[in-house]
Amino acid sequence: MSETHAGTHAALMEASPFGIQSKKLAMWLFIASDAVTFGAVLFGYSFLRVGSLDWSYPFKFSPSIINAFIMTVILLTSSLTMLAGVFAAKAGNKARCLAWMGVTMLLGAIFAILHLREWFHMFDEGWGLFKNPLGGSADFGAGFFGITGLHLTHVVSGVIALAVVALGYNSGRLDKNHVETTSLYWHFVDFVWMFVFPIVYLMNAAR
Amino acid sequence: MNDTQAAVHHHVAPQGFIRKYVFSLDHKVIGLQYYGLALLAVFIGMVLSWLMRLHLGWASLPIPGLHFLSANGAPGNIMTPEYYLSLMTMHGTIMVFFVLTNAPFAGFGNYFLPIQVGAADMAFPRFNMMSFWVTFTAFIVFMLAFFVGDGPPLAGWTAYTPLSSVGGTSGPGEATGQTLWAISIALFCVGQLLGSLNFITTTLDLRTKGMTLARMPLSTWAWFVTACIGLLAFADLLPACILLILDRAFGTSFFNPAGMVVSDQLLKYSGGSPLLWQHLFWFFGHPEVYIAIIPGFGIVSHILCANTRKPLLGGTRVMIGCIIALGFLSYMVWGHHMFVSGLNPFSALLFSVPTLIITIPSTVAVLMWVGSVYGAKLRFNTASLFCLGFISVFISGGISGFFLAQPSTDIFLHATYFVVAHFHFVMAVAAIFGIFAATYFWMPKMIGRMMNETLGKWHFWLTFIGVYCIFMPMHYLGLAANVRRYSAFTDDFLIPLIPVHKFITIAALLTGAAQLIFLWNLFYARFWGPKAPDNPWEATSLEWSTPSSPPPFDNFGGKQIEVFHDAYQYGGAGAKDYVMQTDPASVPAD
Amino acid sequence: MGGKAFAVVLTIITLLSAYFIVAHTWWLPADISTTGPAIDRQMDETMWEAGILFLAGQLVLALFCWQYGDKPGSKIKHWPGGPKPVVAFGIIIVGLEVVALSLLGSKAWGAIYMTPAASDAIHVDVQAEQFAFFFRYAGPDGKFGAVHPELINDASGNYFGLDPRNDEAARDDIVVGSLTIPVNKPILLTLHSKDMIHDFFVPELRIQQDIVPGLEIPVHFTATKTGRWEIVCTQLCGLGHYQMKAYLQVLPQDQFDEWLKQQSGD
Amino acid sequence: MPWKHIIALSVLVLVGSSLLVLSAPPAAPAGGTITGKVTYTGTPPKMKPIDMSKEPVCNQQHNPPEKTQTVVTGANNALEYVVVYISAGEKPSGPPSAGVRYDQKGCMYIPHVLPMLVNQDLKIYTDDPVAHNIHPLPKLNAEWNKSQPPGAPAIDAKWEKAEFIAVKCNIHPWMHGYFAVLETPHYAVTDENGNYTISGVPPGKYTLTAWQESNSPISKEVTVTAGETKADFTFKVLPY
Repeated sequence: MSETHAGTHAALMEASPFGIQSKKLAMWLFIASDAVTFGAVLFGYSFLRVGSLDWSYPFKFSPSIINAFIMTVILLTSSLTMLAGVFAAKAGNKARCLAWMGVTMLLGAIFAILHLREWFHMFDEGWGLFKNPLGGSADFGAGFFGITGLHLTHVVSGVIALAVVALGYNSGRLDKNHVETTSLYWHFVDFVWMFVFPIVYLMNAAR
Repeated sequence: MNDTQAAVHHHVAPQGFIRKYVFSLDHKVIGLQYYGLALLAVFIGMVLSWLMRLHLGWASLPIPGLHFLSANGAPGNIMTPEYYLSLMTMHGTIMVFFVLTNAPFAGFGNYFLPIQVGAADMAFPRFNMMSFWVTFTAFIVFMLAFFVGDGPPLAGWTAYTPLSSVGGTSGPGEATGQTLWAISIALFCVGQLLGSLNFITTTLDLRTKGMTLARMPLSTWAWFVTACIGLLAFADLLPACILLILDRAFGTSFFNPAGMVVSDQLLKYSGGSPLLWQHLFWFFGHPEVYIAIIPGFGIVSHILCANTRKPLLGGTRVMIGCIIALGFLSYMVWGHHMFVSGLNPFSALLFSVPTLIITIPSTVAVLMWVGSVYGAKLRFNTASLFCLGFISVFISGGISGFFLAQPSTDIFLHATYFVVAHFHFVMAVAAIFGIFAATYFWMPKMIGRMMNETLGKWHFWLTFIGVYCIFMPMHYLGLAANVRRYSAFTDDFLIPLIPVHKFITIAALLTGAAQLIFLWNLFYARFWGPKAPDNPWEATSLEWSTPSSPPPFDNFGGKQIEVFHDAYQYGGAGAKDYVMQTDPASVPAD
Repeated sequence: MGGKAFAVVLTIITLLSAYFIVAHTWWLPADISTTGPAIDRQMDETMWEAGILFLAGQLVLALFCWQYGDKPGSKIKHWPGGPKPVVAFGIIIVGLEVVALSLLGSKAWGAIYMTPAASDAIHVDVQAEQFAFFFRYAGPDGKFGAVHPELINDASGNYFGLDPRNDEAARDDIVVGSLTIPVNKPILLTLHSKDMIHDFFVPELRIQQDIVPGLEIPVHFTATKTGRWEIVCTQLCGLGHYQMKAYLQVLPQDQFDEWLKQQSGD
Repeated sequence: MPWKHIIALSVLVLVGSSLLVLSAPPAAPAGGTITGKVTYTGTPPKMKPIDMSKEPVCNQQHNPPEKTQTVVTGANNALEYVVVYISAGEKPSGPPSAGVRYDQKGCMYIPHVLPMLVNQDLKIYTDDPVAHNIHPLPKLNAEWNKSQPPGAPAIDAKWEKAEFIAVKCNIHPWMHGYFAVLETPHYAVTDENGNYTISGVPPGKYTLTAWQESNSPISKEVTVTAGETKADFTFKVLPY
């Protein structure tokens, strides 16, 4: 099968309709299906929220909303820094790219920490997966921790993925395409937060 | 842009049993593994259905050894209602997930999709291997339900909440069994997601030179569209199962409303909704039906052309159109399973329209098939017979869809045997016929030996007549308001129908027995069948251009394949009435 | 050869299948409700259109299989006129059918589900549980007592969770195990379930409606014949699902009034 | 030295035999009997007639219809189906070899309240032409739920912890009874006149408890002598 080994340039293959490499395409597909997963959970949450008679609105403007807002800003910024990293990689400036990726990871980590901090505050107040100190529907806890938990898992695994890719890129085992592919994932995690923030936080602001 | 292809081709034929046959990265081996798993599953599922049928025909008939299968027990080997429901649940789940999804899509797709696009393997062989072994684990976890805890669940393959979500107090099998069910299905979703990802990427990125999308065989197209459906459908079922597990194990109440009183015990749940599960489930559930049947569309079109010796009426374009239309519509109609579930009555009308519209691409597809039989030189081998059987059964099953698609008639027919007949015909039997056709058509390539035609024909005739004897009467039962999922018929208006059930039972037993012919045929061919030539059916697509049967590890023996036209260059009066895809020559004139 | 055999077998199967439909060997039970006829009409309508498609499809397939076996010297013939007319034909015929059916069907559906119950309808409260139905009439005061899930107790026959101790309206509520109604009088049922999803199905009424815990689902109908029929559950609700039933007793008005008086009597 | 051995052996024998003698239970003196009557004050709730119309086979067997059995009363304020048992003051004894029997007849449980000992064999029979499911709802023991089609063999069961277990049939929701799982062999259930008799009770001081399914149990101290000891109980009942 030596020819097919050699046969790894376009002449012997039909061009991909999207002209992108398989790994990137696979990442897009993963994002598509992950979007459905988040969609299903958010739908479920909204379904219950609309159907519930005794929904709770626990988030005071300070600290909860502010905290969530800060988290949002951080995550958005991390998307920008990631972008900078990809540009650097495209330009072939490995050091710069790694630096930006480092910043991105840092922001991601801060986001996670802020998030966990908030979680533990809420645990102290008596919230839980099926506990509601305000006596309202316990589905709030289930929905909130379920959705943010799912998103947090994505953020954490994203940070880990970034670290792995950065190391590989540094050692030369991986190339700029891997950086870009990973960035897609990171932007997606960011994008999802754009739905989580309004639906889970703003819509449940104390009134 | 092609460094991934490098990744693909860089694995060489492995040595050693484990890497070669167990944890193999070779899509052909994985395809066979999926096929084998489906074969095991389908016979288990069939035996379960035998037991159910026996009970429905003769309710107090002791069946020797019954008590081995379930902790729910069977005093004196007489089936208890909970036992029957467990069998029903396991039968449904096994057939839908581990047979109808595994065999036509994961099984044959894995084996032939890369070959038909001229690739040496899937885009991500490791994902591919993982996908099978995750599915296999799912199967093991699922079968455990028979042997551990309080027996298999009894909530049906749809696992409607709250029956499936409140735990043991709602019935036997609902404590451990249902949890195992949920875990197993969640795993299954992961496996299928990996598979779908692989299928799509392979189809889009690994096509050999000249294999434009338009030139891909219809089977490849079908698998591609199926993968697209699966990628989204299973991504929806996965969280649904996880929420179900949360409800069962961690006391959340996504699916359990407040103030439920089960057997005089007030349960501590707050504000969940049973309808939420139905929405999440059917948003997966309806596409799942198409995941089962659409590969059949592709396979049947593909095999029909090879045996009618002429291209499909309307070429490939119309059929591709139908398949895509079906795939697209399948996401807009989940509500038609919930007409009487307590939705807003207006939404029933909204859901019924796209459901009825589905009959349009289906009809067009059927017209294309029937139309291409016109003026054909039809070769009646077992494969083509099963294709014709597929068309006939699909017509019969599709017709009953007209009734269930309308809320007004569904009011009466919902949850009667009419529904059972409908989905068995249109999804189960049709898909199984597709699998049989594919088996008789492709086994020579997969195992390098021919299957026995005489046995094959016997198998076809018995099966074809059998399925009509089983499922046609179910329509009549449905019209007579025979409610489904009853373990015995004690109501005054059901008792007169029991003779019909006896008839169906006998038919089912005979038809099931006929499948042993198939099993033996397969087994015999595998070991002692005559060696298969490279292109026994004089077909044109790439799987018949491989240098050997079965194909070598990299499919084309290192030869770089180039494709010059689509896969259906049949026809002409000459001795050789077909042109291989790899052959630059043009179609012989009529 | 194989082709002719297939054609014959398929034709026999097709005609046999059609026979039992045409002969109504097994058919819907005679309907006893004002909304039933519309549904039956829709059923017949669909049966005609679908039946014709069924026969046409199967028989044409059989015909072609009989005709076009692979004989030596036979030549390939293509469909006269190519695919376009066929596709158009399919789309137009089935399209028209779809339109026709949805328009007609929506009327029948609307008559049951999208019209309010008559103002003078007799209101009966339905409680479904594993595995039985119970029915509640408001009693002389015409008011239903409030429902308290925590008070539900089958042992003392408190299937609805009434609170007679503190709730005046609850004391005279009539709770029975079978649905007794007067003929030709609109009936309004409020369906609710205390545990699983159940379903209220009376084939003769052409009424089938899931009963979902946590929801109150209204259903209204008018029975046009006196007699006794079965109410069955059609939504899998556990091991006793097949035995979950009750009886529908349709009485002449005077007998119904009599019955009602007796019930509130003791 | 034979003597040593002989002495050693004889000592062993002595000690052993004396141990045997000591450990042997003292012959139980002729037990006394506890008798009494359980009554109520106040208005008892009206027992509703059970509507079995769902199951015609059973419905025909009960004319006039059976009534609910949560508070069953008899002549001059007698309370039936009250379990009177020694709840404290004696050491628990193992289960007897004989089992107890629970019947389903005409969609009713017979008896309504079945007392038994911990780990005593329990057999549940059905005479009905329709399937039942037996669904005990214990708090301490393990819950189970088995259906019993007509003609099916008896269901065997036993309970490991003492408690009063409500039993119900989901298929016939009105079917309702109690397993009184006790640690003492000294118990009785009151008859339709509210009378009970517990015999063979060794003399001594005990706590006697009367349990009624829809009221909180009443306990009293009794001193049992060789003869007959009287102990009456009175429950305060409410109309709703």
